[in-house]
Amino acid sequence: MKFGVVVFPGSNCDADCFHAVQDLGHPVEYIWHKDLDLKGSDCIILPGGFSYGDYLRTGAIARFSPVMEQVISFAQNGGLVIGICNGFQVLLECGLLPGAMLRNDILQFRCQDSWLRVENTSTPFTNLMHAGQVLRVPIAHGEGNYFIEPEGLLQLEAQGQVLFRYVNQAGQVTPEANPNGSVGNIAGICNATGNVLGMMPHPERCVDELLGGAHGKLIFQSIVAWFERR
Amino acid sequence: MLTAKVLITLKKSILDPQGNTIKRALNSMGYPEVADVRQGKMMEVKLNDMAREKAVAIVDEMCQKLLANPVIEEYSFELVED
Amino acid sequence: MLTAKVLITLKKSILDPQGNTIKRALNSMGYPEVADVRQGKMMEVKLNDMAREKAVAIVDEMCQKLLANPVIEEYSFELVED
Amino acid sequence: MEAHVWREMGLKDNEYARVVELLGREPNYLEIGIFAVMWSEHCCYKTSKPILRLFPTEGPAVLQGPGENAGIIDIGDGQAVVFKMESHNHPSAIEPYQGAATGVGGIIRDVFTMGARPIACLDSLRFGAIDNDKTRHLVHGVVAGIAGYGNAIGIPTVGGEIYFHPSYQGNPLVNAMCVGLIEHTGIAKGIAAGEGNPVMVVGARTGRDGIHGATFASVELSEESEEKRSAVQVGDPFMEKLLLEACLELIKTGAVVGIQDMGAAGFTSSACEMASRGDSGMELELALVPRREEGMTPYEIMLSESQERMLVVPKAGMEAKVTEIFDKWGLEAVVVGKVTADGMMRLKEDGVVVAEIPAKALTDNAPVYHNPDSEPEYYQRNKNIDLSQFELGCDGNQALLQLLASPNLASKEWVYRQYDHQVGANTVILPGSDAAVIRVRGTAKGIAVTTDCNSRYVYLDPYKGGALAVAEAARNLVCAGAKPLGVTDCLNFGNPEKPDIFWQFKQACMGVADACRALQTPVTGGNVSLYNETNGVAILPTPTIGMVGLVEDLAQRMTQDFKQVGDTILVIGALAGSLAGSEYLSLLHGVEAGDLAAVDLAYEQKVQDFVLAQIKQGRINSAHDCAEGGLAVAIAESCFAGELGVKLSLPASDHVASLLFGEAPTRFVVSATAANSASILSRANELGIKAWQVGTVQGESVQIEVNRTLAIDCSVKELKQVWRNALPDLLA
Ligand SMILES: Nc1ncnc2c1ncn2[C@@H]1O[C@H](COP(=O)(O)OP(=O)(O)O)[C@@H](O)[C@H]1O
Ligand SMILES: [Mg+2]
Repeated sequence: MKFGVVVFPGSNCDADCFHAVQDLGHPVEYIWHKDLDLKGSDCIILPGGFSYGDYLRTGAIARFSPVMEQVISFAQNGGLVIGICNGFQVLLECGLLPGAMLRNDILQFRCQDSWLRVENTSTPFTNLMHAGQVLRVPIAHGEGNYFIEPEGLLQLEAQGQVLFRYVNQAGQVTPEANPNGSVGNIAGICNATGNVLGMMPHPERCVDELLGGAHGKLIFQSIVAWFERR
Repeated sequence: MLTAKVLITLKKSILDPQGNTIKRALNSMGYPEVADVRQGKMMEVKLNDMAREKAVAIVDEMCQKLLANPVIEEYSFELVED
Repeated sequence: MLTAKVLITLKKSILDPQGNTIKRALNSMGYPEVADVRQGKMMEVKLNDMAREKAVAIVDEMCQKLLANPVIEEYSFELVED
Repeated sequence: MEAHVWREMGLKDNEYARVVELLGREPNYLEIGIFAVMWSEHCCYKTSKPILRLFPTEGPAVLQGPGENAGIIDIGDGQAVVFKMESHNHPSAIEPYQGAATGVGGIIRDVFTMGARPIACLDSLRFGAIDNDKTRHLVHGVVAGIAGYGNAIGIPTVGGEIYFHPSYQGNPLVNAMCVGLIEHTGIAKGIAAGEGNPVMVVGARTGRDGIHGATFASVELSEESEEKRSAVQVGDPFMEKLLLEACLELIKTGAVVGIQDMGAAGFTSSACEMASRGDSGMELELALVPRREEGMTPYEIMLSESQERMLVVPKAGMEAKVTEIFDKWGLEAVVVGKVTADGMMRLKEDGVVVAEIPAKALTDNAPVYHNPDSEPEYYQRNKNIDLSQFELGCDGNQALLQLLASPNLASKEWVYRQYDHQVGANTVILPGSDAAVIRVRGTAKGIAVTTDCNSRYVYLDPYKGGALAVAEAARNLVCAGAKPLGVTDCLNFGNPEKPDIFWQFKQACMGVADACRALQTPVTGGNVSLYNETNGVAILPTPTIGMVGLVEDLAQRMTQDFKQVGDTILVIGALAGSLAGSEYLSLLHGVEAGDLAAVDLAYEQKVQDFVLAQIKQGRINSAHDCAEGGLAVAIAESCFAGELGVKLSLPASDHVASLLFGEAPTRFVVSATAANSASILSRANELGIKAWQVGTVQGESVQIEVNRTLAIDCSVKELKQVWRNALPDLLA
């Protein structure tokens, strides 16, 4: 299975994502934001960073990149897409995922470990995890305060679209465990058809014990497992 | 030349932590009169010569497409001649 | 209640990377008419009842002290009754 | 020309006379403006040059010493590290966010202009007393500015320092360091050579930003500086990210003869320095320079400090290649002139020559001053204070809690959690330990980095303080399992025209030089920031040391936290410290005085080598430099990460405060299994290194027994809470 990592001019986690999947032994290629084809990728990664300086709003300008038209139709046809951090913001801006991102309620950038509880294990991104499993994955963002109107939230919850929630180490959803003010401590969601994931934490930063943990691997391995079983 | 002054604000229903922080700062700086602060964005968009109606139409379009995010924001604008 | 609508813009001589990037984005999205974009901030400051003159004075003071950064920004405001 | 013209630009009358002599005629306004910035302290080091010659700058691993945009040190396998530190003090005092942000942007450009990919940034910060609104405003702005720039461009900010002292009240220090990685074959230089080669300006357009910034950095801050300042520079990290990628791509093509970023004094300094280094001249047509604003004069173009610009000299015929690469990244690249052979800087506007100056006149022929120095009156007085009177007045717990809550010793998490310290997915040791470590992908190696300076020490004894800063930096690297390799410095002092300040400067540099020589860490570059005074009062002398080291095998990396219950705790090098210049003395007794312990550099080197060897042999489970706050604080810090307690019993002492909180050079706190401890002790003994077994890792409290009574008995949880919450609470 082949991965494609989209590179916007201000992406800065593109290489990290590239290496994360390459180190797991999968073919991967960069896709420049001006490219018009996805180079036969089976899963598209929209990496973190500041796609266009994140001026105006995070991800707002990136969604108009030429490559995004391809990504949108790929996703609409069931292709696997994962947006991490800035990639999540781009997915929100282009409407592949519902809701919007606000500035962290603490009004500061936060780079630290976060604990995530896995809320739904029957998706392409989480199938190797067990329900309620707690993962340690770092965050690094200034605008990760996920917002959605109450009706939208009900729907997300009802359809199992909330995949990850910020929790404490013991797995409890608490206000202290919420690093940015996200509604419902939401850290990651998928679309209604389950093939598009957006998450603020950075799994690509924890795929190696040398970097202090390897829980991030589970996401990439789940994707591969799902794809191969399909 | 026409300039569109675009104001973009968070919807009323959405919490504005930045505005709250400014309000608290002002209160503690000796301005107890400040009851509320909301922060938004202002953009001055200079347009090459064109008819006013056309300008209204395209600025509105730009706001919807790019400048504001309808999920969380509202916008308004006025056109001024300079 | 009085609300001060404060507009804060970068001084003309100061680089506005945000505005430049938005301009380029609009141009490449098919709006070649956009000649320039400058981004600023807008703040709505709600004040408890007070005389208009007093409000003008304290809003001006708040702008100078906190809301605007005189090194790089300029401000203007108007008071509206709601 | 009237005298007030050059005087307002910061030139002295004798310097003006020298300009006339060098030119053989009177300069015009533009020319004198160019001389004024190029001969400012910031650009030409006219007062510091004779002193900087003291530094050792050579060594087997040095690939590039001082003189280029950044220094380079070999790390084997055809790879090298490129690093440099620079100050952005005065801009940050005026506009903290943008001042700090553009400081970061500038130092990053210095590194990628050499062809290196930046892999880490550090920031060394000094502010006034923390219980002051202005200080808090500056801290918030500066930290946000560093975060805003570094996070967006995607270079992890992995370390630094932050200290508070009233002397920095009106003049905070913002020193930024950047470290990059390069292949030996890919090194680019800032030279202009080859007659007829084109000169291109790439990146952002030129506006009226920060005109005379270099001069501004070379005068004391006063009410007037508010006036002198033209527009403040605003950074655009997104633009710089594009510039970085484009420049690295360009350098890889081999089409580049020379490349240099435009920093202080913008066009003027990059053009002159490149020409001078290449023994060439340069002819520029200013009308071709892309600008942001209309009606800019040649003077404004030459002196603008607009950010995110570079000057490139490609090989003739490669212009199109340069344009193509920059175009891909959405950037402008424009030919604005050519390299000439006559050694002249010739500037034209629409074909008319508007300035003509021999390039060397601006660089090599800049004035050099040998300022008088004299020992300040405070020096002997402070030394001769009897410190034995400052015994613990309260119980030990109280003192320890107070120290851990001091903003100088408290956890710096409030700062570094605002920095993306993990982007790049190579940060193996995160901020919070003695030194951060970045993995070199594709190898087993890691680069360890730190910045250090205890300016209170330097104030009390500049020579010893300078040496101590170097020794501490090296110890911090050793604690991460790294061999120290080289130094960059940022020398922040007051007005060098005052003899006591110049004495501080000279003495401190002598200390730095001797320590660098002894520890075999040559100085490969740095920056001098003088005139750090407000209303005539100088900052504490602050020669910040940035040091890089190599972890040969990341499997042998080390951190400061105790790892397991039952481990033995050893103190290596020295046991008791002295209260001279200590945080304890300042915080609990309000006294900053004393005769600092001298660093025995040979012993320091021996102890560092020993500890590093023990780490590499896998005998040690944690290693921590025992610095500010002394032994008790170092022990407590090692307890925090794993929330493990300790029980220590220290040898008898007739001065408990010195034993617990005294500070000393050459001191490590390490932990090891009981078996390994025994062999460490015996090996130390053989080598003539002092070492003590002081206790074990156990329980949930820090318990320290002195003279058969528990001087400290406090739960780790409580200590940690105080230590962690101090900065957030103080800065809220
Ligand atoms: N301004 C800063 N930016 C980033 N990291 C910082 C900063 N200040 C301190 N740190 C980090 O916090 C830790 C403790 O700093 P410090 O007390 O200066 O350590 P040490 O005494 O070992 O030199 C180090 O890891 C350091 O890099
Ligand atoms: Mg230190």
